[in-house]
This record gives sequence, C-alpha cells and structure tokens, in this order.
Amino acid sequence: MAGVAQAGNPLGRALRDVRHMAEDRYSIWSWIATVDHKRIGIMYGITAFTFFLIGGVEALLLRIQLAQPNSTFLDPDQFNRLFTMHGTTMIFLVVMPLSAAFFNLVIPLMIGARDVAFPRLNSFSFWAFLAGGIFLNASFFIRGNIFEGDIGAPGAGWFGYAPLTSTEFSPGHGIDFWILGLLILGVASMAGGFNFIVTILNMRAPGMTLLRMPLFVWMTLVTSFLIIFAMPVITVALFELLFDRLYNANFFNASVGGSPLLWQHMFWLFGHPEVYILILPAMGIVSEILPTFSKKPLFGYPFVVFSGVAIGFMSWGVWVHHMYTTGLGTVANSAFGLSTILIGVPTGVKIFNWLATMWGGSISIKTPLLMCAGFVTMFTIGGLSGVLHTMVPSDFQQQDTYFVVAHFHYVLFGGSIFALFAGVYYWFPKFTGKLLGEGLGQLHFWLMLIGFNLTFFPMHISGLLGMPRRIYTYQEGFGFDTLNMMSTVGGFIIAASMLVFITNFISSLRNGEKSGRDPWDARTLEWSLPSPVPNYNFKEVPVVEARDAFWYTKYRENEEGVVVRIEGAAADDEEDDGEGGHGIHLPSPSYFPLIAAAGLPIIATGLIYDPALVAVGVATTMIGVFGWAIEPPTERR
Amino acid sequence: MIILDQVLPYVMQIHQKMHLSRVFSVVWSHRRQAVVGLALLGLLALFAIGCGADTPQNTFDTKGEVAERQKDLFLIAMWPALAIMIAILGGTVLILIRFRRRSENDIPKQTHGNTTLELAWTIAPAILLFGLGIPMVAALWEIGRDPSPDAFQVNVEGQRFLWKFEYPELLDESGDPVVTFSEVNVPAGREVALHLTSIDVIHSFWVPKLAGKLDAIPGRTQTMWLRADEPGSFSGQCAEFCGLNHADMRLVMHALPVEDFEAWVDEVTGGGSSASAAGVGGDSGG
Amino acid sequence: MLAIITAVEVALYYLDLSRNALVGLLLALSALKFALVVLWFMHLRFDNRLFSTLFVGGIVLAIGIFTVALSTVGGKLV
Amino acid sequence: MATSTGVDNRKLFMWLFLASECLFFGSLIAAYLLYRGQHGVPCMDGDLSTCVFPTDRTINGVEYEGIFDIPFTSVSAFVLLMSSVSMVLALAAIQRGNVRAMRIWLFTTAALGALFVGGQAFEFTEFYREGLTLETNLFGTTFYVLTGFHGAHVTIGVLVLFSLLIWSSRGKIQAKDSLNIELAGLYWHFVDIVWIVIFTLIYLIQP
Repeated sequence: MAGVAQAGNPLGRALRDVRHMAEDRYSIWSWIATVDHKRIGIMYGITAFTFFLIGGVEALLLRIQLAQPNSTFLDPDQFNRLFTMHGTTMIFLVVMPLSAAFFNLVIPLMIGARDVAFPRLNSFSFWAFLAGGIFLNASFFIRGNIFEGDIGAPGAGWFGYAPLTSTEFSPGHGIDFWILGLLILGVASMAGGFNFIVTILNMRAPGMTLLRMPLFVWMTLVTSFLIIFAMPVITVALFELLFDRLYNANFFNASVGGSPLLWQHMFWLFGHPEVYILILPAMGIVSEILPTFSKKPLFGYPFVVFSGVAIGFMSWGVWVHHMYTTGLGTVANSAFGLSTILIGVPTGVKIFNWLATMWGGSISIKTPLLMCAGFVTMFTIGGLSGVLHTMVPSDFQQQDTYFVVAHFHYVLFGGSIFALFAGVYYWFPKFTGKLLGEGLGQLHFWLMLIGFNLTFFPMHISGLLGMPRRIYTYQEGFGFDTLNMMSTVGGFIIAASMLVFITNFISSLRNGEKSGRDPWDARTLEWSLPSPVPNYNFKEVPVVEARDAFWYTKYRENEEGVVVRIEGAAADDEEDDGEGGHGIHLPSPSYFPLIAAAGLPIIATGLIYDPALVAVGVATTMIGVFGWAIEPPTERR
Repeated sequence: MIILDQVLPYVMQIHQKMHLSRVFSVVWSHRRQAVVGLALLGLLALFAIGCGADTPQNTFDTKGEVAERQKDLFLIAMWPALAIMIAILGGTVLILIRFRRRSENDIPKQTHGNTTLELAWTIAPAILLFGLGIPMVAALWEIGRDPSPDAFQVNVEGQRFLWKFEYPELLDESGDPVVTFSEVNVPAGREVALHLTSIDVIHSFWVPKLAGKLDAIPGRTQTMWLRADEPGSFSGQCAEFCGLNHADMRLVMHALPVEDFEAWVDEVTGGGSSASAAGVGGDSGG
Repeated sequence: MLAIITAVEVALYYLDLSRNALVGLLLALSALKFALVVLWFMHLRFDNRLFSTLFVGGIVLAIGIFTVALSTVGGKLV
Repeated sequence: MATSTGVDNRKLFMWLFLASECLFFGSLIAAYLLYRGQHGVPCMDGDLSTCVFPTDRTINGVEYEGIFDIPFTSVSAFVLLMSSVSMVLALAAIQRGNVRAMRIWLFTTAALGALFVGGQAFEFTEFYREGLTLETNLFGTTFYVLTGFHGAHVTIGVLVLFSLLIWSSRGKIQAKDSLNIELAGLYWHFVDIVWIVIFTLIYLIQP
C-alpha cells in the first residue's frame, strides 16, 4: 500500500487520516469501512428491516384501497406500482437480506471461525445490496411529485411478465429501474453466496465435520448453492429484457416471433429455487431454536439435513407449476404436477422432526419459541395449501386468485418472517448483551399471529369465490366485501405488532436485562462466547468433538446414563479481559468494497439516462476493484 | 433520538403498570379455549360466506362439467389437507402444553432420532401424495383433451382491456364472422371450444363457474373447452395481470337455451335486418 | 491436438455430409476439445474431486433444465 | 492457511464462480437455440428482417448465402485455443520460478485474447454493414447478445492478464504467488471452452 499513503502527499495524508478513522471502533467511519461479519450482519438487519417497514406501508396502502368495493383511495396506476414494489421489496430487500443478516451474524460463530472467507467481499455484498435497494426505491421519485401521487415505480408485477414489461406497454423508466435494481441486488446475493459456501466448506473449526454442523449452517449452505445457480438465470433474463427495452432487441417481442414464455421459463427457473432461498434459512433458524428451548437435540438430524438438501435439488424440477395455465400441454403439466407433489415429502419430514424434537422435551415457552411454534403451524397451513395447488386441474381455478396470495403469504410471512423474528429474539442477546423484553415480545407475537391470520386466512375464501390477484378494485355483489375488510383490519393489526416490536427493540437496547453468555442454555458454539461477541470472535479456535458442540461442554451422562450438568462448566465469566485479542490477525477495514459497490448504481443510472455516467460508474468500480486487489488484506494489530 | 429519550420512560412505565406479562399469563391459561374459539369462528365465517347467494364467480358453485371436475378434485385434496392441518396445529399446541418446562433443572432424555419413525413419516406422506397424484393426472387428461369436433367454436382475443369474441361458424350478411365484445353467447348443454390468443400482452380467460383459466398469449393460439350444463349468465374476468385496468377486463358468458340461441344465431347471421355484428353482444337471452 | 480437431471440424463443415452425421460428429469433436481443456489445462483431472463435482454439477444442471424448458415450448437443443 | 477441505479459499471461489457461469452461458445459449429454428424462411430479396441464415445452406436445390464467414471465425477460434496453450505455459513457468518466461507467455496470452476480441469487433462491424443489427430479427438479437457477453468475458480476461503483467513487472509475482496466475488461467480456459461450445452450436451446426 506504499503507493497510496505516502506522507507529505496531501492525498496520501487524507487517505491515511480516513484509514485511521476507520480503525477507531466508535467512529461512524469504522462502520462504513468495516469488514467484521458481525457489524455487516447488523447493518444488513437494520437496512432490511427498514425496507420491511417501507414494504409494509405499501401493503397497508393496498389494503386500504381493497377494504371496500369501488374504492378510489388509489388510482389503478398507483395500485399497480405499489403492489409491484411491495412484492419486489419483500422478496429482494427484506427476506433475502434478513436471511443474509443471520448468515453474517452467526455462521462464522457457529462453525468456530474468526470471520468469513472473504471479509471485504462480504462488505461489498452489503454495500451492493444497499445500493440496489436505494436505486430500486429511487424509482418512486422519477415522475412528477410523489407527494401528489405521481409515483414512478415499476408497475408490471414482481414477476415482470413479458410483453407487459416492453416499452410499448410499460413506458417510462420504472421497469428499467426494476431491471437494473434487481441486477445490482443479484450481484450482491451472488457475492454473498460464493462467500458463504467457501466459508462453510473451508473455515470450519477442527473437528467440525459436515455432519456435526448446526442445521442453520447446513441450510445456509444449500441456500447459497441455490443462489449461485439460480441468480445467473434471472441475470440473463433481466439483461435480455434490458436489451429489449433500451436497444430494441427482440427477445420477448411476439410480433417478430419472440416468445413471452421464454421469459416465464427463465423467471421461474430462477423463481422457484428463489422460493427455497427464502424459506430454507428460516427452517434452519427454527431447527436451532426448537432444540435449545426444548433442551433436547434436534430429532433425526441426518434426516432433517438430507431433506433440506433434497428440497434444494428438487427445487430445480418444479418451476413449471407456476405456468400451469400457460398451455404447455397435458404431458408437461402431469410431469410437473407429480414432481411438485414429491417436494411435499421432504418438507413434511422436516415438520414431523420439529414436532418430535419438542416431544418429550422441557419446553421453555418464551418469545423465540412462540415465534417458532407460529412458524411450524403457519408454514404447515401454507404447505398444505401448496399441496392443493399441485392438483393441476383445480389449480386452473386457483391460479392468479387470492387463494395463491393466501398460500404464499402463509409460507413467506407465516414461514420466513415468523422464523426471522424468532431469530431476532434468539440472537439479540448475543450481539448486544441484553435480552429483548419478554412481555412486549409476547405481545408482539400474539398481535402478529392474530393479525396475520385475520389478514391472510380470508384470502383463501375470497380466492375460492373467484377474486383474481392484482386487481385494483372489485365490484359489489361478488361476496368479496366482508373478506377484504377483514384482511385490511388484519393488516393494521400486523402493523401495530411491528410498533410493539420496535418499541421493544429500542427500549431493550437501552435498558434491557443483561443476558450473559448463554441465556437460553443453548447448544451451539456462538453461545460459548461473551455477549456481545468480541471482534476477534474466538480467543482460541475451538476443537469440536460432537454435534451440539457447546452443549457437550456443559452436560454429560453419568454412570446411570442420566444427563447431568457438569459442575462449573462454562462459567458465565461475563467480563472479557480484553487481553485475548492481542496478536490475532484481523482483516483490516477497507473503503474499497464501498467504492466498488457505489459504481454500480452510477452505471445503472447512466444506462438509463446518460452514457457519460456509465463511464463514471465503471471508473468508480474499477478504482474500487483495483484498490481492493492491491491493498493488503490484513494488518497486525 | 431526543424524542426517544422522552418517550421511552413513559412507554416503560405503561408497560410496568399494565403488568403486560401478567395479562399474557391470563390469556395463556385460556389458550385452549381461545384456539378452539378462533378455529370455530373461522369455519363459521367460511360456512357463512361460502353459502352466500351473491357469489357470481364462486368456484364451488359450479355450473359446468369442467368446473365440477375441478371442484371435486379440489375437495379430494382438501379434506385430507384439513385433517392434517388440524392434527399438526392441535398437536403443536398439545405438545407445548404437555411438555412445557416445569422446572429449570429438568433435563429431558436426549433422544437423537428414530429411523423407523423417520421412514414411516417419509413413506406415509409419499403414499398419500401419490394417492392424490392418480386422480390428479386422470382429471388432467380428461380436461386437457381436445374439444370434440362438433363443439361450438369461438375465437377469443384478449386485448387491453376487453375481450373480443369471434364466431367462425356464424357469418353475417357480408360473409364475415360475427363478432361480439365483452359478452359471449354460447349454446347451453353443448360443448364450446375456445381458441385463445392475444394482440398485446398476456391475458387469461376465466369463467369460474364453468371452467378454470387458460392464458391468452400473443403469438400463440391455445384451445380449451367447457360446457354450461344449464342456461344462465356467467361472470368472468381476465386473470393474468395485463396493466392499468386489468381489474375492469370483465366478461359475461351467456349460455342460452337451444331455442333462444337459435333465435340469436338467426338474428346475427342475417335474418334480414342490418344488425351490425359488434352490437349484437348486448342482446342476450338466458 | 486442439488445432487438429478444429481443423477437422471446419473441414467436416465443408464436406457434404448428411445433417445428422455432421451434427453428431461436430458435437463429439467439440466435446472432446472441451474435455481436453478442462481435464488437462484446468487440471481438473489431477485436482481435488470437489472442483470437478461443482463444475460438472453446474454443467449438468444447466443442460438439464434448459433441455426440459425448451422442449415444453417447442425448441430443440440442436 | 489450512482449510477444512484442504483446498485454497480463492481456488474454491473460482470454481464456484465458473460453475455458476455455466448457468449464465447456459441461459444465453438456450435463448439462441430456442429461436434459431424460427428464422428459417428463405432469403429471397436479401431483406434481413424477414430471414437470415447463420450459415450457408441449400433449400430445394437453391443455395442461400449465410452471414457467417466460417474460415475467418475458425481462425479466431484457433487463436483463442492457442491462447489457452500459452496460458498453461505461463503457469508452468511461474511454478518453476521462471518469472521471465511467465511474463512472455502471459503477454502472448493477453495479445492473442486481444486479437480474438479484435476479430469479433471486425465480425460485428461486417454483419452490421450487411444490415444485421440487434433490432433486425431474432437471430440478430440472440447472436449479438450471446457472443457479445462472451466477448465481454474475454475482454475482462485480457484486462486481468495485463494487470497481472504490470504487477509482475513491479516484481510482485514470484513462484509463491503462482495461485494468482492459476486463477486467471482457470477463468481464461473457461472462457475458451465456452467459445468451443458457441463455435460448434452457433457457427458449425446449421439450423
């Protein structure tokens, strides 16, 4: 790095000053330049939760519009743009990055590593995600005055079916923002995917064999593989659409023989693995929390692992079930109907094993466990309505109705979001040293459970009564009125539950009860560390001798085969002496990932508005990449 | 942040005064009743709404062979699904009650798994699911067959935001096929073959009481068939998001009794008057 | 070796063969080239099994899903 | 650094990246293959918007001229293949500790790569002059995007190779750093085999 930080050279001095600021743990610059997986995880979590609130407000606006027939609260254009942004936000800016937050926070700790394999790439992932998220949401402001209702966001649905997304049917730049935003987010997820596969395969502590890895680590591995294989497909599809829109290419132009079905195939070839990218991390979280709160190991560990891997494989063979009504023919529909039915088997295995884990346990009914119970039950409902969908002929009726909306919200909200909140309540103490308030936690849970069911259960019925998705209004006399009003009320109850959560989060952060190392009597390695975790994670890299490695340092079987606590084991020596960190090589902070990521939205804006900006963006990214390549990765402390 | 400093103490006070956790423990002790009550309420709502009269797109109130077949198939899967749902939901609640932690020092037996059980709950659902697969495939082939040759032919064209129906067998006085918009007349009791296409984006043709949907895709023509078993006017609408006024892209299918239908055919194919083809759609019987 | 195969391929292209024979031969020859580069140039033959599993996995997945996808919309692989 | 699997982090990363790239190019090739059967209308009046044959062909005894210049592209393909050979030699040189030979071979590889990209630019210009653009028809669309993305990959490869050359000229690459060359080589060979597939499927096999 000699070339950059030479004394005497003003630029070099400035750079050195910024670098020193980055090393001060309390400076904002230390967050911006951080390569510490825990800090990146926290930033992922907070950013994703912010987007969750934005997506939630969008949902509330939609629900107000639909509360009554012939409502004019929103006009059709606003409605279409809002539901597009709601779906896109919740999938790409909420559930995926919230999962990524947990990958970052706990994966290195669970496998006994000091950091991820590529800390700066990890920081790049976060900044690219943030850049993509902001870029995507910037589309709201590209047309007129947003406060007067001129919102300019994309309006062709999160699935962006061709040829509705063509310049002919979607003029303006909303769709361009959508395409480029998703491309940037794709870069972020892929970088994360590679990083976590390498981390999990290569950075495990001695003795941490594959079949001793915690379930969450396994599910992260499967998810990461799905990301790196599914994202390229949607990347190509988005590029093709971009070429169609910006340069008049013909990929999806039916008038010269282009096939709209090509888009659907590529979208769902990505889209179905994506569904499992959203749910597998949640399953992993639940598989950690249920054993801890039941004081029992996960029942049928190898079966839960293999069913997760099987789901990962099978997710590649079911995408056509999103396309049953496109007329691909009876042969294709039969084959994919059967393959979809088959994917219910490993999912069922997981549910049974979770129940068996709790069976015979000593279940501590606290918020993380309640959230998990909510997950198991709500996800079961979503899974079963999924089975109803696999019945191809009856799906001809349900496709594109509110029945489907109910189904995937039971899976993605009842499933993923409940589990992610379980994770927040479970791991909050590990990174703050404080417990989240139990009373408000339970209030949050019950409000959310009731609100959720009130919102989405009636949608099953409105769907069966023939209410299509994505309609901005409906008329009286179809039997939709009461059901939609119920859904809207439920939506506001969910919103209230989020206020409870935010209150709880902030007040616990300030005045929360101290947690100590191991508040839940947990089983995995992260709980052997002080809370909050010191920046070097492990003073000494642990040697793993069993699954549930931490548990076996606390408990053993006595002569009669009864499990007893080992006297004095894992004493809660809360105070970290602060000495252990000396001599540990930590990756040094770096601004270059941020610079590299910052170039991406500049390139994207340039592609839409001005080629000169593309050059600026490319130059920025190149500076980031070259600086990154030349900069030494670690410095001695 | 200053606001938080001022607000938070109050929030915390309220929290303590209300003894929220105690409130919850009361609720918690009545959870069994609450769950049962909620479930009953839900079922009641389902019952009340499903039986309501004003449900012109109700997929359960079928009036045609295809929709009937689809509903039956749905029910075949729905009953076991409901049973499993109740079993797992109830099971979870019972497990939470039965095995709740009674003492902090309680250490349960550390069971790691049971291969027989695992095999059982792998194989049993697999059998059950394949049991569903058989009627599914059977129904699929039945519904997915080509329309019979003597079916009444209608060419359907989706366009933003209305439906255009062309009757290739019915020629008006100038020799062009009769055309109607947004409303379509078909003979009741006779099979109807619909040939779907689109001139702009993807739409989906759907008359819930008669049959499930099929997409109308630009550049392709796809065929579906249906049959109205009794005369009536059946509401339908576009089911694939097609842009701004997707919600308004509605249609009505009039299944006319034989004599009414023939009267209509006579009228549009030149019973003498200069009935313009496009205007005929509104002239419905049934 | 690679040069020879390429030369043969181009020569084949100019021979008046039936289409099926041509396609078959060309595919076989390019598969051979592919294998040569991957196995020796990229050392896959001598390197860790993990790498070949990953790479072959990617190729098989790509070929598999797109064969099915194209066959449902009337496309053909060759 | 010791890793759990015994393989280097960066090398594992590179292989994962290449596996993922298989799906990327697979998607592009699939789009080309889907549409290639759909532009088989004979070119009667040379109007490229209604027809275009990638390659020469005979229909009912009438010969139609395709747009590809097979001898030219064969030479390009050969150039790219040879660059793979020189890449192997560069790696072998640095593993023996021969930095000078490594630099020569690295330069050869980069130069051959640049030559290939130049050839592609020439080919695109020729096609463009004949009236084939991205907008013309499905062939133009799929052909330019597929080969264009491949060309972009080669270009990035050339940039990486030149960066390594500059780096090594500052004495930063020794035998212990051979992994850098190996990784660049893996990427380079991958781009080469993608071209093997493209050349066979798109240029040689007629629709």
